[in-house]
Amino acid sequence: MKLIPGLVKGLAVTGATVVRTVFPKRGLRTLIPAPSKGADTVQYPHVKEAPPTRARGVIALHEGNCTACMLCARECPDWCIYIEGHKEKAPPRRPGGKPRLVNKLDRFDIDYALCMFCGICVEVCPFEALFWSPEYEFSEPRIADLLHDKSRLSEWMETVPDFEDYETGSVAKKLKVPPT
Amino acid sequence: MTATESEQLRYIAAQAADARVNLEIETEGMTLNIGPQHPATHGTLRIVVKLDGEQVIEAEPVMGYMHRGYEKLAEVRTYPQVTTLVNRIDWLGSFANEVPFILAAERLMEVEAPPRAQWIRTILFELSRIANVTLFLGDMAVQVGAITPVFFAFRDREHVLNQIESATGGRFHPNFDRIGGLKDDLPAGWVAETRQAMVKIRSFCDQISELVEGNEIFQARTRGVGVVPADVGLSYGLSGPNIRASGVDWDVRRDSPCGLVYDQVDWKVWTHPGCDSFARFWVRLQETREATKIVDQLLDDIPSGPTMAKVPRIIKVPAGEAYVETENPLGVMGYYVVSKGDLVPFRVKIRSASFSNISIVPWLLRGVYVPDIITILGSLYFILGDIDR
Amino acid sequence: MSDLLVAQNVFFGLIAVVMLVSAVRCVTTRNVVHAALWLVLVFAGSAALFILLGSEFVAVTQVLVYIGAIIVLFLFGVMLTRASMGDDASVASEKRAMAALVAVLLAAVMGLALFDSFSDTRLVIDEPQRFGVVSDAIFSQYIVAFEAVSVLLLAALIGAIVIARKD
Amino acid sequence: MTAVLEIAPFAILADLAYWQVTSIRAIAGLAAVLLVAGTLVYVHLFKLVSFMQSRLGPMEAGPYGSLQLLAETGKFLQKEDIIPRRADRFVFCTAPFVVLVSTFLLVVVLPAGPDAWFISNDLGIYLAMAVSSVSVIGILMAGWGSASKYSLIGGLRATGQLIAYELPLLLAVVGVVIQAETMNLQSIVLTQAEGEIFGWSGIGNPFILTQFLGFAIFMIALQAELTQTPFDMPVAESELVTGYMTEYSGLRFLLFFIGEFATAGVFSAIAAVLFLGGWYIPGLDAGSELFNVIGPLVLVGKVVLLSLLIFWFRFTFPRFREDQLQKLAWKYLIPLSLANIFVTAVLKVLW
Repeated sequence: MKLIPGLVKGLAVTGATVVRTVFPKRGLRTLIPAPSKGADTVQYPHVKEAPPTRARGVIALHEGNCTACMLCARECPDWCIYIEGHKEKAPPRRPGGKPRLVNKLDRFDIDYALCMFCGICVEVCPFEALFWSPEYEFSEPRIADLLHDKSRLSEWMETVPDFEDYETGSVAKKLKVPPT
Repeated sequence: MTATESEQLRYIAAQAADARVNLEIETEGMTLNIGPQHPATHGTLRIVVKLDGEQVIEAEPVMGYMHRGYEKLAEVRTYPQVTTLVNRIDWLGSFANEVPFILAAERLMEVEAPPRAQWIRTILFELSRIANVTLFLGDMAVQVGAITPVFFAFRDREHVLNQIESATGGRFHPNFDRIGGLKDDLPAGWVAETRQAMVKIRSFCDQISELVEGNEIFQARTRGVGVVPADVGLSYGLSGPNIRASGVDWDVRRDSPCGLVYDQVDWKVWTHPGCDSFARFWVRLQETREATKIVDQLLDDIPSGPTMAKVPRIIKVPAGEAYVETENPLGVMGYYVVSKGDLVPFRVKIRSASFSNISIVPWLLRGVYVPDIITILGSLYFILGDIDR
Repeated sequence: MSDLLVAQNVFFGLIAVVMLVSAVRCVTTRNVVHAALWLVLVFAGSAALFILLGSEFVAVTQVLVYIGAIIVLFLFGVMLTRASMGDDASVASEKRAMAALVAVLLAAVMGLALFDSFSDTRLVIDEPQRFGVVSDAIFSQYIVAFEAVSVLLLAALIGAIVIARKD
Repeated sequence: MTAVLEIAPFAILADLAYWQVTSIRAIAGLAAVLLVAGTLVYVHLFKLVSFMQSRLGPMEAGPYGSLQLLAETGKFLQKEDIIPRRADRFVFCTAPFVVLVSTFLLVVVLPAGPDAWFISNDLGIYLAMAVSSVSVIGILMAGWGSASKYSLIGGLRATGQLIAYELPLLLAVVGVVIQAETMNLQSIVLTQAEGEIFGWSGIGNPFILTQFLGFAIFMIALQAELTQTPFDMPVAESELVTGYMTEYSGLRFLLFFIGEFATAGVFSAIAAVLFLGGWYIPGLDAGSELFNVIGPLVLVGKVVLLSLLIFWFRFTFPRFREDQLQKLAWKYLIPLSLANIFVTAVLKVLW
């Protein structure tokens, strides 16, 4: 036979949670009820969550780096990236050189209604044109609006954070985010 | 199997002895559909039970409402793409789904991840176990009627999910494992934060054990309900905590730790001789505690070095076949990968734990009462994605 | 006083109509559950009549025992054994004559008994009957009958258990 | 103070016609049921439970979410009133009203002050117990009329449970009745107010002290009568999907919802009257006119306190299985309450 019945212990747990939630303060102000501070939840639209830097929120496009090589579109498991481009003559790199042919991006759409946020496109991009931004508030009332076009994707670039430092013992190289 | 049958008869007799409805009175049987839309089925599992009063005569799980054809999909996806897919099989412990597939592919390619990657893999593996099983601890309480524990479970699971997210970038679907290592290294400060999260999880376990495990009503509801004798469980292919709760000391993590570093830490496999729903709850509670210990020990000495072995940029897996299984949160999960040397696997067979775990449901539900159906389903703990794949 | 009497008569009329209609519906409906529910109205009506007679205790007991327990057991039994929704043709089709005969006999016996004892008595209801009076009557004047009924109920209870438990 | 009250509404009340008094009483009864139910929903269901689970509960509607209940009501009123095709329409539609009527009739016996009562006669607690048993019929009607197996099982379980727990509820009250020598709730309050403990009349004699066993049994049986959690097998969300209420939506679900909380409030009030001294608070003269004003508030305070217990249990414990709760009622509660009656009666005669 146990000393304290489990039922009473259970009541104590929930009771203690009430007290901790309503009176979270310590010290002199213990008796001032402040549930908004004591609760573990946050009032979402008023208080925003700060996702970690690596969070895969939305994909940002650094348009200048994109060469329309189609690698991302091909590797995407659900084919939600649409790219169109054309070749264009660009002025030579050095004065007096030959004019170059560069790939110019006409269309770069990501359909977030299809995207499953796996990050393969960002990973396979050989030219550092795609980045993850932790921004997560881009829900839309109409599903068609989830198709982000080139300009919208470029706007996300501003929200891309710098890559964070690595934990001790790592030998990985810290990448750089190009300035927008 | 005769042992199975006799065990079952004995079990039914024990269940029915005290309150069996008089069989001479003609009663109409009733067929009750539990699911596909039902709070106890965690999704779209359907169980057709034939009832005599409140007693189950026959129960048949109907699966496939959520079948997404992963095995077939995997045949037309490259290896990195498959990693994304299999994430979504057991969505609560999703990192753990990637690992056996990656290990099988690594075995075929004959590469081995560097020690640091193995270490981090194991940590994340255990974190996803915690993320999965904490929810079970709350959910089981909800199944038997207590509402509060599940809020605690969601509250404290958040700490673990935050850690998974800040390391992998994905909260639910990390997609962090790569053939030959990991996608990235850990961010700075992650180790210390994870340690704090483990402290929170331990205090959550204490809370649950006071609020639920020690509760007399909970014990009355779960003890002696859904008894799975060890031989029956094994013959039905139960694995993981479900079979350990029947007293079988079998844990793939300890017995064949391929690619993960469980042999480097000091931990214990918990078993319970009870065989009933309470034992399954108890084993999972202990395993959550044990997982926090494993994580803590692993965090202590992560070796330094690279997280990625040398692998070609375009992955072509040489022809061959490999089967790797790991001890996932829900039980033993295995991938049988057959490659013909292509970019895509020729065939992937997924042995998911829940599918085998609920195969015992018809056997187990015969002769129990309606409320016990829910207790048993809750204690077996399945994830629909893991059943239907 | 006369105002009260008029009100009493009006309400008696209302209650009586409700009771009659429900009683008729109770035996004519083809749905067993509906029959039981009509019976609830009949019992409620008789409870109301008892209140008009000033015997609150009997009225409340009527509600507690008949509506709260007996009808509930009826419904319970009906639902446990046959959960057929909607009308059931087999209800109230056989043995109609027998039932009518029993009903007429019962009505005759009860009517006779009532007329015999109350034919020219005028009930004067000044105030509600107090509980004390009822209990005093039960435990002094009618003690033998009360105990006899108790023993009878106990016997019925034991009998029911014996029938129910075959093992 | 009393002079002020003489000219306050109470003096006017005396000159009103019968129908006026009756309508005032009807409105007061509605207010008593609905306001208390609303208070309980807000204080306990929205806030206390949220705090138990370390969250905040509704915060958006009104200051601190206080108008949430109105928003919810509006939502329920707008919802489509779905009636299953094979349901027994009449039975299905009337069932919530039967449950609600039982609740509203309960409130009439409650005294809220020396002169603030609806009816005050010998029926008292006996009437309350009788009327409360009517709700069972409503629940059975809901369960059977919905043409759903979950509802049917829920209805049957509810009935079995309510029958089983009505007995200990009644028997627990008998102890109080023996001690107070009356079934009139007003007199029970006065007995407690004027009673004394071994010659000390400081706090009167709330029956919770002498009838603690009765109080405990009453609260447990009450929990079961209200089908709150340790005993909520009939409405078990995780298995029967709220049992007999499965098929209800919109207004009719709202009625069940109100019924649930109103009954919790009214029954807590009955418990407060029986065991905690009702509208009386120690230190004041029970005959004082003041109690006509603060009496209802005191009673509501006690109701909130007692229902706090109910909801604390509800949101902490898992539920019993059907056979276990029947066992609890028949094997433990009923013998215990009979023993309680026996001991009370013996002591009453000896004293």
